[in-house]
Amino acid sequence: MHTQELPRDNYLTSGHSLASWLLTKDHKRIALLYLISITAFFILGGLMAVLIRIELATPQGDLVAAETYNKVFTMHGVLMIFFFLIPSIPAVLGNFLIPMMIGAKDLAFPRLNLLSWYIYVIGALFTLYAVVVGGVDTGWTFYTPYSTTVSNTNVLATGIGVFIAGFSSILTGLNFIVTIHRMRAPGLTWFRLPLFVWAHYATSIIQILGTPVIAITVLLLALERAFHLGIFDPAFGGDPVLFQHLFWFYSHPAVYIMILPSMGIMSEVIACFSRKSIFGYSFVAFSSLAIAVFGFLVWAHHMFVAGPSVYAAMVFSFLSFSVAIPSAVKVFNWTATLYKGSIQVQAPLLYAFGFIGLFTIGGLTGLFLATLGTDVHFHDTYFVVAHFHYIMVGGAIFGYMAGLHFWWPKITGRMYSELWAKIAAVVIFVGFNLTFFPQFLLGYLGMPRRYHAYPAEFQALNVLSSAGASILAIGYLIPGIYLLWSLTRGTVAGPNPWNATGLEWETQSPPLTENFAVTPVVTEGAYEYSKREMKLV
Amino acid sequence: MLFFLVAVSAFFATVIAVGVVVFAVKYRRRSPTEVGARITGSLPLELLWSIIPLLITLVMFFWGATIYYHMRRPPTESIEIYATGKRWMWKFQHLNGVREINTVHVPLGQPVKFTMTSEDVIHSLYFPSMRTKMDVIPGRYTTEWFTPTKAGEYHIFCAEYCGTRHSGMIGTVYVMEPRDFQAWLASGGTGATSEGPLHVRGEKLFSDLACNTCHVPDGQGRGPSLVGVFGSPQTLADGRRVTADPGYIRESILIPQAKVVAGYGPLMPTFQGLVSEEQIVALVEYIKTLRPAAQAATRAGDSANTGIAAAAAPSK
Amino acid sequence: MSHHIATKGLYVSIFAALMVLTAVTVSAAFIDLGAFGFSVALTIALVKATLVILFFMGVRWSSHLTWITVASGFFFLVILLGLTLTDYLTRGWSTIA
Amino acid sequence: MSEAVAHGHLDDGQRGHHPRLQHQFDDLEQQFESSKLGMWLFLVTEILFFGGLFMAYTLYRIWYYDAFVAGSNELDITLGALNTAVLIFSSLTMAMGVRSAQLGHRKALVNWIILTMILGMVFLVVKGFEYHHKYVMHHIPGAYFQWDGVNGNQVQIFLSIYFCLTGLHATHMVVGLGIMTWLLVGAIRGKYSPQWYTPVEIAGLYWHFVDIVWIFLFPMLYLVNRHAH
Repeated sequence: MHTQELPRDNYLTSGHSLASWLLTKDHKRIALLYLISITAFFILGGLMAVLIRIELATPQGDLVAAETYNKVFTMHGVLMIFFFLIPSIPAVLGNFLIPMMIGAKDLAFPRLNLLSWYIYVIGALFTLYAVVVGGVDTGWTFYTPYSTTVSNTNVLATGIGVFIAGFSSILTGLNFIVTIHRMRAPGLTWFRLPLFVWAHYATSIIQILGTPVIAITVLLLALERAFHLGIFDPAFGGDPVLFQHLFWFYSHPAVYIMILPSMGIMSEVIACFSRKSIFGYSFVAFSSLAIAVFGFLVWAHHMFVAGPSVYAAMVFSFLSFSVAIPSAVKVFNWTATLYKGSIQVQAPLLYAFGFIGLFTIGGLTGLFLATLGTDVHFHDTYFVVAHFHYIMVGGAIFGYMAGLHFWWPKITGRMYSELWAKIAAVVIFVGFNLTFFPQFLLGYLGMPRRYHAYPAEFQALNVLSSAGASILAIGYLIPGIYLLWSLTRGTVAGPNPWNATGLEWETQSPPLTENFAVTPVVTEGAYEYSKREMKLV
Repeated sequence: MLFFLVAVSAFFATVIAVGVVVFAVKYRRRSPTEVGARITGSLPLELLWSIIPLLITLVMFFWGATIYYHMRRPPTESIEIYATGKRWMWKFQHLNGVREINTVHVPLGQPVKFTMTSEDVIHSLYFPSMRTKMDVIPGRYTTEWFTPTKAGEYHIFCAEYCGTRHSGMIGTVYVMEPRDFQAWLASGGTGATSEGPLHVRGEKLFSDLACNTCHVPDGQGRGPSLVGVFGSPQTLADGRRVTADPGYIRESILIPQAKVVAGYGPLMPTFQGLVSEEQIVALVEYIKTLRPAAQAATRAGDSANTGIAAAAAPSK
Repeated sequence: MSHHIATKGLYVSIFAALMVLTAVTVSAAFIDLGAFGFSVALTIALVKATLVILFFMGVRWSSHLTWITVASGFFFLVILLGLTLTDYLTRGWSTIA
Repeated sequence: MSEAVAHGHLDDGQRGHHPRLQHQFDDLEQQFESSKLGMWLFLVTEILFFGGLFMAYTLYRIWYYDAFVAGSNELDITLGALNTAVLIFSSLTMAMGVRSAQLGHRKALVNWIILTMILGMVFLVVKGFEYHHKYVMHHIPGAYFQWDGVNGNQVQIFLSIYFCLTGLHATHMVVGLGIMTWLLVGAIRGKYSPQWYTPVEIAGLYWHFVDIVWIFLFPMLYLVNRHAH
């Protein structure tokens, strides 16, 4: 069917100098810049996680000092959240694919896109500086007054890093919204858009509306720390809990910045490998928007035991359940999509199945935390740790892996080893569950999070968790190897190895710098697999 | 409640997992050119799987909210204990003046209420076996309560990250038979220290700090009389009404101008930095004892040995 | 490109209205309006902002998308303030001695 | 799913490339609308950026009203009102500038931009005098803060919020002046035309937004219960 060589002209071959990469305005090259940087932070954050799990294998806290341990889990959180998860899917896959999916030559603001990456790098450098000169020990939540009056670690540099990186996220979201509104190919109406694009639209709304609030909050934190303004300081009559309100106004929706793009990937992958229209397209599309909007109404469920008003707690609990519904609707629709499909379980779909399983558990355990009566016990225990890892790793990272495997042939033009990809998916899935399921039980038994040492009765489950983590670590190494291997040795993929619909598959792999030789015109919906003739691949 | 949540979760997780696996096997691709059936959706199904989860979550909400409401309202007959968090220890004070560090003794079958604050950062007083916790926040009082149902020793954890030795900020709660508890309390506590009842210490402070020069009992001083104030509604200069609870008294000592009682000028100086949290607690307890003469007679001795008196009350 | 071009007269009259409203809000601050003082000041500020947005910034002649964008900014600001205040304003309701 | 026709290219060929048309757009109108939407989205971001401080302001105003009254009455209402007038006037000159660009009046555009910049600088100078006064009075929050009356700590919270809000606003003004300088250079060189004046339009949006922020800051900070004093 296809040639054994990659197309001579593509975005990778359009320039080979360092400047052609560092000054590029091509969204695809910028996506790769992001891919490299976030992978670096994933590795760094992962090493921190390894250290945490080794430390917790014994109850005494004997590997590293308490102070070091606190810095390690803080940096694990800061790096993974602000420098890996938040930019991961939007800045890499979204950046690469949105213009292609809507038939555009680039994002609306290519220079702004490049600027976003530089802003991200500058923010990252501040944070890395903080790590190098001694770290920071406030937890990624930076709660006042600990962060403002007590901690003698590098809170300022880290805060500035997060503040700066926030603007990268804002500008990316802004770029996406404008692009999706203004740059769609002729005939590409809103209800013909791939659900990946809908999901990113919803994500961008959160980035635009939420991120500025964390920016001002972190700025106030820095000013408070530097000048003792009193805004969060009880000694002046300030309220440290106000910080929590402002912090979670962003940081709860931020979870949806991580998970919504992943949900978008689910819709693409499941439709493609079952060769079927997404069940309930408009429900899946609008549930993304519903999650984005409702996500802003629930933040104080992180504060049920922070002495809030009883009545406010009830309001926020009630609203928290409202987010569960659109999430559930999505999961049901994906499952229903499989019904009477033509299903081939290839690596991306295997990761997608992992996503569905883990996200379902993560979502359902979220109900335990939205329920006021049970949250009082579970709050700030390992139950919460397990819950959000099921969402952020089981959800966001499994989605990211599914997407990376799905579009890898498009990005690089080459196929990876299908067998190894499946092995890795299984190893990661098993390792993940072994790591984090015991943590639900630990939380139920009452083990608080952020504990350097713990009572001996919790050891068995912690050992189990640490053992799982070592499997998980190996699981992550495998894709690193076969994906790199595929760059030079992989078979040439051709424009559309999966027989997928979607404009991005209409052009060559790797694509041209301008994506399409001629601007495509769209005449039908996103997932018309039943109308298509499948080619043998 | 927990069982209900686990059951609902297990049910839905199973339905989804089984659905995915069964579909993946049953509808596996049988020829390379095969495509899926043309099914785009079903409104009845969408409504079904929106409304059923909605109803289930509503049950969760009301059930959970009811429990929470109950958890946030300590019974009036509770035994009172003051707790102060400080990096990295828990200080407890019983009303009769017995002090404990990182341990607290409570009687079986009696509701116990903790009035808590912090001297530095936010902590969280967590009794995992009692299934309750509440953040301990500098600058204000929070409360939590429980009724122990089984004698024994249980963990106390700090659940809100508070710095280097956060994981060392742990302790033990000893649940004792009421009789043993009374004996323990009366003997001044083993391993604990006592400096006399809190309200007595408060009375001394009240004159040492010269509070009594303005807050004279007949209301003719520059500040309002404090007799009968505790627990009663106060009208403020700007028309707002507040209840004189421990939190209000604490704020009025530290930020006197925040809520000035109607009829008095904003004259009181702040005692920020001049009194410790423990001294404020003593003052609160003293102010509690200031009752109009008629009431004071009927409740004589009530607060002098509150711990014992309350412990003798019928348990709930 | 064909965009709406407002007349000089319109801009000048908006400017005049803004100046008058500024004078009104300053004088209102010197009158004891009790609890309404802040509402009056806020309302005047909102009217002024609306004038600037509609005319100087040309939203009056812009697409629905611009209207929605502007509205969403203020909507989420209200959510931030409003939902946070549900906590602070109702804390006193459950006070028990 | 799609049939490829040489849609974009045909159009481009017919209309001819304007030198300001970037490659990813089909025409100038699309480019203009995209930039404008982008700027509006950025301003929405800005609303919520200031929103965090508005929240702090609202809470502490409710809690420590007397301290806010005392703090507010320390501010110079004359200078505050003057600055309000200056900024509103600068909004008018900016709007007139955009109008000149739409009409292709190059000289007028240059003049309006210069006038807008002068007004912006007047605002900053006045603000500088106010800050200086606060410095002399030791009313800047921090180690050297002094307050003779009651509620010193809470007045400091008010003044902290005052400095954060006005400081952020002034920062936006400085950025705005930078944008204006860049705009001025372009205007002098005759870069803008009725066909393409996108930078003028979006810089104008930014400038008006900064004006709107001040329209709220003025009553919030300067006008808290003035009648009592």
